[in-house]
Amino acid sequence: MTDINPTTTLTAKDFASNQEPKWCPGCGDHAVLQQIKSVLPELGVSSENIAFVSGIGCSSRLPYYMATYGIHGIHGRALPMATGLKAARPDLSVWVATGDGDALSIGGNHFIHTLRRNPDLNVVLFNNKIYGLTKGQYSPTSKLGLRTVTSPAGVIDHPFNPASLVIGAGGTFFARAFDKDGKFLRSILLRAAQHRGTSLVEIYQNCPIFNNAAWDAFANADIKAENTIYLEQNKPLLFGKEMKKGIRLEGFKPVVVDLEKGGVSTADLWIHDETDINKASILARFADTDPDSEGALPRPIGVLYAEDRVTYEDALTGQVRDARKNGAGTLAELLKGDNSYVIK
Amino acid sequence: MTDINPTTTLTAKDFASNQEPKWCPGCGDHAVLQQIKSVLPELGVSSENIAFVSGIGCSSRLPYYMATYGIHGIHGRALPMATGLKAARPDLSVWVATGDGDALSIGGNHFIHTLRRNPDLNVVLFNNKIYGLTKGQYSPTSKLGLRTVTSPAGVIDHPFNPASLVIGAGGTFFARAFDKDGKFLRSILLRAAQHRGTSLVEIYQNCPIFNNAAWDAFANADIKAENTIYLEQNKPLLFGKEMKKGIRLEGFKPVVVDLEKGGVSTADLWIHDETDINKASILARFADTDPDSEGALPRPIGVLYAEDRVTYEDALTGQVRDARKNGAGTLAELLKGDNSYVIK
Amino acid sequence: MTDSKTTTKAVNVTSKASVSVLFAGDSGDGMQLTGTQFANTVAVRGSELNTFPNFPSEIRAPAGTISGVSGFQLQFGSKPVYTPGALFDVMIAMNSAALKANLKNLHQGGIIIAGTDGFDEKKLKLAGYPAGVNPLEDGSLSNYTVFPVPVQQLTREALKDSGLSSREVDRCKNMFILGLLYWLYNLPYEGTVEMLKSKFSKKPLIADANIKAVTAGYFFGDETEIFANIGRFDIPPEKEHGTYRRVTGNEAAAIALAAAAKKSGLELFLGSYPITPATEILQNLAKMKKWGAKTFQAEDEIAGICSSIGAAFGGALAATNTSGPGFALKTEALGLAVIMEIPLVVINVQRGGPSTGLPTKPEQSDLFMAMYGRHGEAPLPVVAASSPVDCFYTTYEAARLAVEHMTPVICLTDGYLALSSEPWAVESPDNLAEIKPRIHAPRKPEDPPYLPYKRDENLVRSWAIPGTKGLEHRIGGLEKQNETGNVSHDPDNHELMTKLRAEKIARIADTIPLQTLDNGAAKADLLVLGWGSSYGAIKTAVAQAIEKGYSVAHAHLRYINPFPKNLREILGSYKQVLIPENNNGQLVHIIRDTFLIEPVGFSKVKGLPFTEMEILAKITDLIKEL
Amino acid sequence: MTDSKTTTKAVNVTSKASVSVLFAGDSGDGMQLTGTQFANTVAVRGSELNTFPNFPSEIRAPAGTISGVSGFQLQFGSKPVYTPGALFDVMIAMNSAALKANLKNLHQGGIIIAGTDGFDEKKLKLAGYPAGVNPLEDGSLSNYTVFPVPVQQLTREALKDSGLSSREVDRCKNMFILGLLYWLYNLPYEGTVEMLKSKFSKKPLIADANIKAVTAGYFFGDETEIFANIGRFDIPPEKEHGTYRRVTGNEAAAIALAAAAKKSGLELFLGSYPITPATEILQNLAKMKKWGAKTFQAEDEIAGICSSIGAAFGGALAATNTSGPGFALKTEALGLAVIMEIPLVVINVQRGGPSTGLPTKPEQSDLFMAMYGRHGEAPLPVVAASSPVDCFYTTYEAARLAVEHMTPVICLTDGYLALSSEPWAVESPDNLAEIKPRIHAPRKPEDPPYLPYKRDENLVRSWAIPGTKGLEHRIGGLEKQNETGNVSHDPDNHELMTKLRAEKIARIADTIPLQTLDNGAAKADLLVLGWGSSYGAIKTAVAQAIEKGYSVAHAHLRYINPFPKNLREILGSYKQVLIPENNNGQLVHIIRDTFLIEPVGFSKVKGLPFTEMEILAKITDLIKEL
Ligand SMILES: Cc1ncc(C[n+]2csc(CCOP(=O)(O)OP(=O)(O)O)c2C)c(N)n1
Ligand SMILES: Cc1ncc(C[n+]2csc(CCOP(=O)(O)OP(=O)(O)O)c2C)c(N)n1
Ligand code: SF4
Ligand code: SF4
Ligand SMILES: [Mg+2]
Ligand SMILES: [Mg+2]
Repeated sequence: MTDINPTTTLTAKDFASNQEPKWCPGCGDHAVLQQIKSVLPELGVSSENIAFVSGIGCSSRLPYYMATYGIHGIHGRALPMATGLKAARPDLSVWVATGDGDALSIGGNHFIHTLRRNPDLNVVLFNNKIYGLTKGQYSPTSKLGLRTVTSPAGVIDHPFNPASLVIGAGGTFFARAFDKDGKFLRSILLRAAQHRGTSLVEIYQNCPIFNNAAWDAFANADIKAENTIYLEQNKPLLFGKEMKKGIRLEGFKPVVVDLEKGGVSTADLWIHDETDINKASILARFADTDPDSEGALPRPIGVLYAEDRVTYEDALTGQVRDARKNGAGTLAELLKGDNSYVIK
Repeated sequence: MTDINPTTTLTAKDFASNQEPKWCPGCGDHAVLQQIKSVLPELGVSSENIAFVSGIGCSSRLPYYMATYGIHGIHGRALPMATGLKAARPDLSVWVATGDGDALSIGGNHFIHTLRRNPDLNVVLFNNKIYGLTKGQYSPTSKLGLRTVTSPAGVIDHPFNPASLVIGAGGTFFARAFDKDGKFLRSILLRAAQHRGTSLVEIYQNCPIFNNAAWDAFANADIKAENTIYLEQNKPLLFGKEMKKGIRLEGFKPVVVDLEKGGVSTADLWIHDETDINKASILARFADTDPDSEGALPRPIGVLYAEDRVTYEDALTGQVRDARKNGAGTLAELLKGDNSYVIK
Repeated sequence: MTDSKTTTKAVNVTSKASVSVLFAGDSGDGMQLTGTQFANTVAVRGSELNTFPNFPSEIRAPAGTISGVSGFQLQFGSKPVYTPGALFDVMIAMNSAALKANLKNLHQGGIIIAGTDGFDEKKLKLAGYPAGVNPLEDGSLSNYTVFPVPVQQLTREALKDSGLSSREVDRCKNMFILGLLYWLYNLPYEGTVEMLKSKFSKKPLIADANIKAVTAGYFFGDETEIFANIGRFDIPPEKEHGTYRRVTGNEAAAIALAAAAKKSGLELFLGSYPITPATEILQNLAKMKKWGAKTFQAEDEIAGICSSIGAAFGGALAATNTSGPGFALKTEALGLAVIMEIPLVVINVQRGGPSTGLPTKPEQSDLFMAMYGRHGEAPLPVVAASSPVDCFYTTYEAARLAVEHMTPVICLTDGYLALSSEPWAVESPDNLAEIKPRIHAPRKPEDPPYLPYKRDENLVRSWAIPGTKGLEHRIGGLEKQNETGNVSHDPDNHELMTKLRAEKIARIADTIPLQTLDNGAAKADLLVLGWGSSYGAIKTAVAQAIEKGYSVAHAHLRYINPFPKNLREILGSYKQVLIPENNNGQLVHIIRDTFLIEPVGFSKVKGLPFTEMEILAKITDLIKEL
Repeated sequence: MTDSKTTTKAVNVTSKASVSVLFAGDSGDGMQLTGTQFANTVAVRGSELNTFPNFPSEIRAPAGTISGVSGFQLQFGSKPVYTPGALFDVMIAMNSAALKANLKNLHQGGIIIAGTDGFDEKKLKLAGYPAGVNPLEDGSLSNYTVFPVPVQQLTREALKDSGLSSREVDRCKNMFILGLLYWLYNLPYEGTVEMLKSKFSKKPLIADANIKAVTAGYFFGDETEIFANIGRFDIPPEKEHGTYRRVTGNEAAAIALAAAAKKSGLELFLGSYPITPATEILQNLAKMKKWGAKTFQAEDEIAGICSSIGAAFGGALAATNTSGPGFALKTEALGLAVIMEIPLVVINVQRGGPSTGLPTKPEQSDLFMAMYGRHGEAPLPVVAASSPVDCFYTTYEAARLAVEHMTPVICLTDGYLALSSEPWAVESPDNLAEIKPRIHAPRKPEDPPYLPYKRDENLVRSWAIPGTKGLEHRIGGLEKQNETGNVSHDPDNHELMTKLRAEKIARIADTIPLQTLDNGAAKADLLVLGWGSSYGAIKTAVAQAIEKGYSVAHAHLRYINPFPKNLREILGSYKQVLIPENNNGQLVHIIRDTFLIEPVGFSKVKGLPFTEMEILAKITDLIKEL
């Protein structure tokens, strides 16, 4: 994140471009855009020092709606573009908007490599489990069996678990939120912006047109409390409408326990520690279970993992600085080289 | 794996092509090739029903040395070629030879997608932590700080942990062995061949020319016992020359314990269970520690993870079968379609 | 219920040879369904037909605005029609944005049927009319025949007892209009009634309401006086008897691949990644599992083509389909297919470029890339389809060339062909060309070693399919020794192989048909040489020009690489050659290079196909200059 | 220690204008080091020079075999030399495979210095000689002057007290030969002694042994009688005084990028992925951090170019380098750079294709791909370097064009230029052309809105660099509205933008230098038109042809797109145009298309550069036919 400049007092409006968002009515992207615009003023970075980079997809249209610098790139390539931009210009605050197709299908290689290199990017992954822009083909996060225009007999490709993939690839930050999470989403975006390194925020985004209600099992008001768990650092894993359910580890296996049934207390519960990669790995796997399946685990929302590690651009700039510790090279030196010789 | 045909009695020689391997003397690839040729007869599949597919790299030359069908493809693309081949021809035994650059750098996207889709491929990943064929540039598994021709001031890219990546991507089989592990390597290759699904075998392979001794901390006879742990299903994690050291989990943290010091017994130790993804996730992370670092963990060798899951080609063939349950479509039906009309 | 024959009033019915109609409205107005129904009705009745849907480019453009207008164009007639009609005879404008966006393409004097509720103050403003301006009222449409119809009000009246919500009722507006059009063109509405019954079989109220709306529209035509002046029209169907189906270009291409697999005895494998406007080929084949088609939605276009290369090595008829950006990504692997000399069909459904460009608009600007877009010397056959139905024949031919000549083949179509439709006389399996794979027989131990790069008289190597005893071989992207296929760095061998690969493609000219003339005399003043989707516009324009007495002919290329052997001779038989292209003149460059002649290029790079008028005007200009 | 001037015997020293030498041996024989040392010595002495290493293509080909032969070619002379010498005057053959592999390129009567220990029975067999055949003994070399030297034995003798293992001793053989060559060409060995001292400063025993071997070789020349007949040679150095460095093409290209960044005041960013033979550009720039160069070894070529696009958007001088297969992968992103109109230098170091092809061998077969290998209408400038030193000037020019014309530029070199070296008179910073980025000044709130696609008289848009107040803008791959850069699907706008992009590139012809003749008269019988690395061979051949009295001229293209404005006129001034290319005639096609003329193509597709003899022979043939 770029250093905060506390003198500016900007509002969400200052970050809105003059282009009208062209997403469908009811699309989750609208709400996310709103939160992004609303969190930027808090960073104290003025619009000319911010860049939004994206690939192709409905979600990748986001840069057009920001009054910042921006690249609406090509499909899957937002991350290398953002990495190049950040490496060349570490002073900028660089954000990436991408979709489950853009980031995880065609862009999967850049995704894992960016995560391990850890440039300071804020990556907002709009996961609607579908290809929206191309009208409804399944994506690498679509659930098994989903019937779409390209899977008329049902999806047979085992989907990615984005959290596991991020942690497996060596990422330093993974958080999850819903498109409609409002202030909570905003707080997660702020955490992501503050994290130095590649922050990956997976947003459960609804596409009412091609994959409506894909997240309803978690997002619907009546069941949300039972099927999600909002993580808080150093707090036990508690959830449920009454916050009377918790997660305990039995051996290596996390299980749901009922605090109202005797024999278990909060003290037995898993304490969330976002810095513990082993915990995070198991937490990530919660998403492998479906809400209504046997042994279902609630979906963790919030920051699953955060690790402090040098950013790519800091390491790179450091090497340049070291090379110049006795002064930068001049053009004349460059042209002359180390092995010149004189003919008299 | 293709069904075993017990009547053939082949030997390693039957699988050797007439091309002389052109790897450098002392290259670990020679030993791996030997074990591959030696394990094939055990499968009872004759050479015309086997295909080796590879990308580009020293290691990717392997298909030329096999008397089977083979594709020496393009850089990074062995896995999609193998997937297409297996999808079209589920009856073949399909193997992939690939390097850390081929599979994890340019081929990274195909790597993670193949793993989640789980076609029945046997993937041998030659990890020498360097680009051999192009003469010594660092790879995505090169260690931080390594000085190579493209990293004269040291590598700044945090390396991949291939085991974590495989598990994070949804792979169903991960095993590790050394190039010089001889019979043990052979047994691992056999396990991989028997696993139905994408079997990923990471081989710690020495490149004496461009990254010599990269694995010596684990491979050298005198320290190997202290720095590696050979996994056995349902057995405690024991290692060391005298097998007197073990791994115990403290909270979520694996630590080395000395069985000779009081207070710990084998019963306290982590019992290896290759079917437990949470255990496997933590086990995979052992490779994040260096042998001589604080809290170093021994490097797990053997099968870290194995999961039973339907293969891609079985699911695909199943859908075709279902579609044909009332008979296959004829060409005439195809040409006529569902919406034809008659003009009289 | 009364049927559509029982009209009561005696209205004048004028016979016409062909009519072009545009259904235009907001994205939500159901124009695609309406147009499709109308098309089905005229098709089944035996008319000739050509349709084209015109979607908004934006994901979801704001309702009521120009960019939100969705259209469905069609032309139908007694005699063959080759385009969906460049200028419309009739335009249905469900709202003011639809009118504004399309008025320029209405014939002078053409008919406008305007849904008046789409012209209220709010909608006029969304469409960008200045405050107070209503084109239906200000006389600005005096050159047209305007019929304002309060569609919404009439639909609501007709459905007042339907028991549906007012939103549901309003969604039936399109059926009212459809009914009215049936009346106007003297067409039966029964087919649509049947469709509605089956489509809404689980929602009988909705079915009923829609059916009521259709009939209400129909009988409104009967009862209203507003059409009294023009009366009704009839376009007598003259199609030969037979069985037909209506196909889009993308449907036809998918069927062709499956058919080629059947005919050749191979299994079909398609490795693909979704991209507009090519995705429907994948979607259609995904539904053809009954015919054994295996489709693989890959992680990207590279995996798409590479999986197909793997499948082709395994003995499948392998294909991949894409559009510009994806085609670019496939170029490296295409080079591998070239040097491996394996069969592979690559369908590029071209769209507006460069880069993401105009993703929903057609263009012909990937010809250069198809011809030259590989590193190294990597020639391959390029064919191009000229109509929706021709997407079948050209794709089928691409598959034949691929399999019989052991080479990747690029088949060019575009976003216009992809979505256009026309009737297709159902083919008999026997009429399809044979496809004979060069599969090598098993080898016995005592036989001489298998030589994967030994060639036949057409320089084609054999196909050794895994599983075949004794043919085990390893091939890849490195240069190969002649015949053995072993890796070779020998300088002379490389030159030999480079020439052999080129000559193999060149010799395909010996086996493909000679170029024919589509129209006109074998010697004349002007030849219009076309390729791809401009076929319909050129064909129509040249026919008109000949009618006017101009000395013009038309040849349309299916084979671009290699060219038919007689093309030089044909080109030499005209004083001038005109090449219309939806690009900056790519075929022009290839023709100049190949034949050292100076054809006249005619470029249109607007994301829109040529119209027959544009071509005719250009022909007229040129003829005058000659 | 005696120095190389104190030779004792009075041997005849013949003066020669130039000599070409091949050092050839097994991969393990240290021929690259030997050749490089020899080259340094002659260069520093003031000779003209051209070198080329000839590595085995295989990773590690088996020792002693033909495919394991490693060579280092060089030509040096008093007057400029433009090639490493097509036929050698002298060949050092450390073993029989080296002899067998290279004999065809030795001048009739040329000198062979053969290390006899490389000709024992085992080595002869590995080299593929029939049992019992030894070319040194069977008279088959009677057309050459053969000097069998027991190098191993002599080295062992010289080093018997060195204290080294016999393996270590044998590894000094190459220094013995080097010393002998110094003697033969009357060259000082002191430079090599210095180099050995510093190279082995931590291994004094090794240093000593190598130094002893050099001097032993030198004095062996003095003492042996075998050279009595031919004596020694001297190639008097005549280079103008000044400061020089020796550079390969890849070094020169890397320096050019860093220099262009310095000169333009921009920061250099290179996004790259290793690939033979382009990797050294990345490697060299990775060492230039002192000059602020940032290099990024990406996960693949796509990430390489995309990171550069990001950096260019951020205001860096951004570049990417690659070879064929990687170039193919970059095509989609190149289209994005075209439509974004941002500066980007793409260096393609061409190698043998198609596909993986002949990865270590040069070829010129990516010209088509550079010109036409993008989907959609996506023209961009293409320049090509003609010599190792010209890799500096052409790459620098590519950077200038990119920055000043806001466009990606493709700079073509090849594997031959990449690894060849020649002396380069160290440039003064002031001599380099100015590079003026079109950076837009900050905008005040009251200023009119920033228009990213507003163009200057050359149709170049401005560069708005993030961090600049008031210029925030978003651009990408979709078609843009003229001037504003907002997304636009308007048909006319698309045509306008397509034409503007094309015209912008075409207008570069107004600002680049006119084509000049390299040699020959402005009107003559034959023009040899070249591009790329054939420069040296053509230059040499044309000079020879002119000397023979042929009416020939030579023009060499740096600018292939757009062509210099006077090219048509030049081409028209000759009866015939000959275009030699290491491909199947790609420039020939472009020239035919552009100028409608029929040049004679001369193809060589062997993974080897042209020789001057080949060109001369072709010229001679053509001249005779005229
Ligand atoms: C190279 C390339 N391949 C394919 C496409 C077509 N395409 C555009 S967006 C997209 C998928 C978008 O899915 P996602 O990233 O999930 O975004 P969403 O629309 O769902 O927000 C595809 C396949 C393209 N534009 N470029
Ligand atoms: C598209 C493409 N990019 C780059 C290369 C150059 N290249 C060939 S092999 C290789 C890396 C090989 O590394 P690895 O896979 O680890 O194999 P190893 O040689 O170490 O066994 C590279 C970069 C290529 N052949 N093709
Ligand atoms: S298609 Fe789906 S993801 Fe795209 S804008 Fe519409 S609702 Fe949103
Ligand atoms: S370079 Fe390294 S990896 Fe390649 S063959 Fe030689 S030793 Fe093996
Ligand atoms: Mg999506
Ligand atoms: Mg490697």
